[in-house]
Amino acid sequence: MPTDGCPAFAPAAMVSIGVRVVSCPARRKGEVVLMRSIRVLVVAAAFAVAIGGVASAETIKVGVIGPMSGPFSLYGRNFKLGIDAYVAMHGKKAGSHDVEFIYRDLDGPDPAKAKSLAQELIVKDKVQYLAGVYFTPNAMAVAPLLVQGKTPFILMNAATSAITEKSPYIVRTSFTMWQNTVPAARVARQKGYKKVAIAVSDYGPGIDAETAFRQTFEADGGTVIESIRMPVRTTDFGPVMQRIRNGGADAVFAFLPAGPPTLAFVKAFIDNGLKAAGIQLLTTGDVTPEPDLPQFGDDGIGIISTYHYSRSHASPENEAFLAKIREVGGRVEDVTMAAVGAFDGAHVIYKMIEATGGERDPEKAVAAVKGLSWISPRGPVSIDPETRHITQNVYVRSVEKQGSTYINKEILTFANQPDYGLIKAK
Amino acid sequence: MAPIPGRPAASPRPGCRSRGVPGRELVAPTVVAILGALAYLAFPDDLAFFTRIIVAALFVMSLDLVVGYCGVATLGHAVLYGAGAYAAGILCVDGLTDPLLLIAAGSVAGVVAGLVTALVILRAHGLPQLVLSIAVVQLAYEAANKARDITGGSDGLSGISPGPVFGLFEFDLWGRTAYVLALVLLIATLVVLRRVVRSPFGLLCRGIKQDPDRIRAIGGTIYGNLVKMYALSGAVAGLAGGLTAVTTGVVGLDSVSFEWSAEALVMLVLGGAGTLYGALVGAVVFTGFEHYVAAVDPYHWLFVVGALLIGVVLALPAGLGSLAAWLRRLLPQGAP
Amino acid sequence: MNVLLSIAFDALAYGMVLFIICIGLSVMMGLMRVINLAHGAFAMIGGYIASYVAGPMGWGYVPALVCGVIGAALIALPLERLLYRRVYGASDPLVQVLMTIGLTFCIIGATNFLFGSAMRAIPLPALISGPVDLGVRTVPAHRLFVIACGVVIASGLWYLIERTSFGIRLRATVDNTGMAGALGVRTDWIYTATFALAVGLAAFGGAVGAEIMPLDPYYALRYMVTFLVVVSVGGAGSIGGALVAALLLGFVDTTGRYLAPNYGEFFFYLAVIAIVFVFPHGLLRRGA
Amino acid sequence: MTAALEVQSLCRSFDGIVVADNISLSLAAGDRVALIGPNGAGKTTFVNLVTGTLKPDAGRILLAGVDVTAVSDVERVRRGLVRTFQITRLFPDMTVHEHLMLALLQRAEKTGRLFASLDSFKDAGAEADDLIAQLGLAPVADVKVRALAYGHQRLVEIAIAVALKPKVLLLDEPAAGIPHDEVLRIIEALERLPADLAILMIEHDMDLVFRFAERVIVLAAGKIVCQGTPEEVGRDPAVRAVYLGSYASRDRDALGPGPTVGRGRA
Repeated sequence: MPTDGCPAFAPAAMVSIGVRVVSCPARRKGEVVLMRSIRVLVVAAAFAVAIGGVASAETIKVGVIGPMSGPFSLYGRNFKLGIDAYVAMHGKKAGSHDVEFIYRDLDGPDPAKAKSLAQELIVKDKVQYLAGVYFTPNAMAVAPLLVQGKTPFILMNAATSAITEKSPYIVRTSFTMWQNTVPAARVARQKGYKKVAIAVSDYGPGIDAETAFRQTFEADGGTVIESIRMPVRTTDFGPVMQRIRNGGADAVFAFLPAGPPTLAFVKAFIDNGLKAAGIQLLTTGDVTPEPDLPQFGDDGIGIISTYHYSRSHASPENEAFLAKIREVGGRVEDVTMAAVGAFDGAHVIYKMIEATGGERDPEKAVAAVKGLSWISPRGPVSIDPETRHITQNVYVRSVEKQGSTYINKEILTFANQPDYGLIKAK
Repeated sequence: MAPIPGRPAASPRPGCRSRGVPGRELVAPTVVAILGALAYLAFPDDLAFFTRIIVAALFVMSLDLVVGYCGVATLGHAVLYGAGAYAAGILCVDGLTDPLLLIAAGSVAGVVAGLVTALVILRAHGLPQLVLSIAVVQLAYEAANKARDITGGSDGLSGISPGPVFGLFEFDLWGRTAYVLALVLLIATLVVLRRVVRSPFGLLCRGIKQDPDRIRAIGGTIYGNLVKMYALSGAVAGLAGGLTAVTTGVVGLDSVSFEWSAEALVMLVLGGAGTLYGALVGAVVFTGFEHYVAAVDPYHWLFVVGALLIGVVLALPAGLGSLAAWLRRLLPQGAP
Repeated sequence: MNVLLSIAFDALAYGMVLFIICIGLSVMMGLMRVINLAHGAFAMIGGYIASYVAGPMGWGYVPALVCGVIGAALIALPLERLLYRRVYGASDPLVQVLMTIGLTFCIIGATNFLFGSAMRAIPLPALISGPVDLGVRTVPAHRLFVIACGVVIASGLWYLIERTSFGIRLRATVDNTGMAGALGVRTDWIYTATFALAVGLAAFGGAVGAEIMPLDPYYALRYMVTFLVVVSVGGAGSIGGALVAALLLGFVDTTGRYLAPNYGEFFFYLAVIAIVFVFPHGLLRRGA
Repeated sequence: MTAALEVQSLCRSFDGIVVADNISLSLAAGDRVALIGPNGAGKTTFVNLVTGTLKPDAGRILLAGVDVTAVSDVERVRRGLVRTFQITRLFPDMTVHEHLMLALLQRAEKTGRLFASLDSFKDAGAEADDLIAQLGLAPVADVKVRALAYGHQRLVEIAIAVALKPKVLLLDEPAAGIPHDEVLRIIEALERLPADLAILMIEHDMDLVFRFAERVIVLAAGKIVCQGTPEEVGRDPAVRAVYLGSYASRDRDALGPGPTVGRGRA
């Protein structure tokens, strides 16, 4: 039992699971007041008795929060695809328990709503695990609830390093900006670029990327001649390109969140003659997600990116994963890193359920996956026991045309990369 | 006063008059209190959601003060809300943990933001005013994004963990403390604002909205009074912001965004601008509708919400609040 | 000097796209006195139709533009009859705001449903894709095309409004709808035609400008503010004002992004505040 | 005794068109003066100059001997210079009673009170009721003015002006736009105005002018062309020329003591 939570309420959380059977239906009816008071009594009685929580072969619920609508809905749907694929592959049961995933829509960064959704999932839907979450502020809002709610949280996307430090119950199966950017700086030096211009979106992950690249690149003896933070809403990159060109860089390192600006950025890079002038575009994989590559067309060929997952990754695990995606009705063209983050997240959740035997025991659950390693569709991965973040290969890829489709072709591997962001902080 | 010569004031007051009924001001707050208490008892698992509705309601009422009562066109009201949220959040991270003090600080910050906003946007009217308000909120958003060291930038300001209310009631997982606190603040605000909109000042502001030149012709000033209303509106918006910072523990850039401002305006017009009642109804209906439709069909709820807005415009141009007013007319009047 | 030319070129291209899209909104707001927040949604419809015609259907770029314009106008006209008519000149502009935001939501929802949430490009013909070396600097050929389109549209509109009988009737209706009606101008027809023209221009701008303002279902919301700002700064209903405002704001935005990219948004909105303070009734309407 | 209102050599032009050409006039307490003139003579401009909504190019305006030329319109109202509007300018969504409360509380400088209920201002309430009763508006006291007949609205305009207890009152066509038989009620209302109030009335309805005014000033093209008692003015050939010149045949009998002549106004 954790000592840093609120002791008065902590047992009640377990009790609620116990009495879930009693409470459910007739929720929205008008005459509920009496029912409520009866229920309060039942809860109070159970409160006294069921201190240890009740474990039986019942359904374990997992609440998944993600952008199911809005500009980022592709990634919310990817969460669902990844989870569905995992369930299709490994069955509905983890150990002896059925697992049920409940989805909630949160279309943008809105911490107040994130907290209220998480609270609702824990309190009302009685989920034993939380998962998903695309945006950092939303993850930050959920973090303080976890200890009190005794709920582990498997983060399937939000990529700011500090999140896992906000609660001991957070495990991340996605990536961090630092993790993917440090190899980008290394490969830039290896390829012999001396002068690099950095262009990033002016928000948290962008600044993480900028810092990571700058520090690594300069430590390796390179020069960053210019560092531009572009407003997130910018879609006209002509001036930025012109500035970079005038600065005389050998290569450009760029980070923008996936979405319409990336297309405009790549177009502007080509159309302002930077590609023709022999300047190399180097990015994290966020700029070149597979669903966007057809929109770049031939212009995109040759962009080098570093990322932890490519759809074209050649491994039996990835093939099996993509086959399952098709089987559950998804389109392989839509698969991004979010689907893999969710797939591996589901794996972690299954392992947690097996380890706890279905009981609500977050300490045990998290302890069980620390150091866990397996072969993911992205390659070999493991959960770092210190940071509770996933350690994984980061691949250097180049956009190429294969038949009629465009792929991120892996050309180099940086094996077992940790989250450099947290290592730096320590 | 000197009596005006002529016939004595003989004509008797017409019988059933709305003005002068004692205690009438307390009807709406009482209704809200009862509904709030019922909601607490009937849906104890939804309190976090209800708290969010109350925050929205406070914010929309604040917006109503300037849009509905003064006729100011603004799509930048989140500046006031965000100022309150960030002020409370930053103070809490810096060690001030009393939730009520934090909310009060948020309210003060809201007043300051209101004054600054008023200074800029009251320079113009109509569409240019709307555009000025957009410019102000975008600047505030960018400033909050740039000041990462203080605000946390786009990652949000986290680590806000206020102490118990009155040193007694911890913020719990069920959101009970947060909900009760929010409900009490809502009722208190409602009592105060009902008073304000029925005060001489409220009357003057309604006049300013309908015809500012006419107000000047009876010797009333415009600018100073609008600034004053903005300050009051800032106090309420800042209160809402502070409340959200205290109850959610995170403040994001969304709290100073154009989107949040626009959403509040949509809620206000949906409910009916110019009555506090409309503001309440709009906030509850929009937030509730969004919540439940999004839960049923997270992929296409936006279409349904859009259809709702169009439907309301076509069927009830004065907002959903007018539906309630229409119903109320059908019911027998209570007190004479 | 080189820098200045460089900025001027980018600014001109960006400003022209803004102008093409915004001019329709400006006329609509001047004539029908309707704050049409769904204007960006019509631009988006044009862009999506063009991307579909040029992409999956493979008809080529010019037919794509034509289809985009006509398609958007055809979609918009029933909406004008069924929805907009009810809120023209509404005593409370907030009602217009509510309805047009609702319409925008619906269009976004429908686009998302039909085309998915991923972004869309409109394939360009070889003639106007890729870089062109102008000696001073390399410029995207597409931007030259956009600038040319802007010039053609500005002069075409000027001719339409100043030199044709439609223009005369349009101006009369803008000045005084009642009087124009009394003089035998069929004002409801003028409204419909103007609406179609405004939507057509928006659609054209959405399609032509897709390289600078890429298409996705949230295009309609993302640029709503920008369009509103341009129209307001230029003064609703003024073609010259819209042109000057689009170019000026395009210039401020581009310059800010070139010289101080980290503070780009600040420049833009500070400029907006300054302009509204100095010209509260629009750039080309002093005093009053 | 200092004049309640004194206007000295007021000039103003718009884009080269002179709308006020060296106008001087003076009103003592209790004066009843009418300002008449054809359309476009500059009457409303003159009112706007006096109230301060327009700034004069030259000339001075004195209220009770104090130069107020540089004083804002709002401040002039507070010093006792009040006007009514030619086209009714009321607050459509307020009741008659609310209009009067607003005016009375504004006069008492109590409109800044945020947290006091309107109902707590019993004196103002009673005064409002008195005024309403005097003007025969009691049956519609709690009706929003947008639902009132136009004649009633004109009475509300006058009631507001009275509530402000002015020293000088500028009535801009108080009878404009109402049927002739209702003009009587306006006249009744005007006749009950305090005797020591200086009133300048701009009017087309000659019935009203002849019943009300002791002195008539005729304005044409921004200039005072003549002034005197109604009878003197009626006989003045210059006045006839002015009216006939600008009205052609339309208002031929404009200055005769006959029935309404204001019908030409849109």
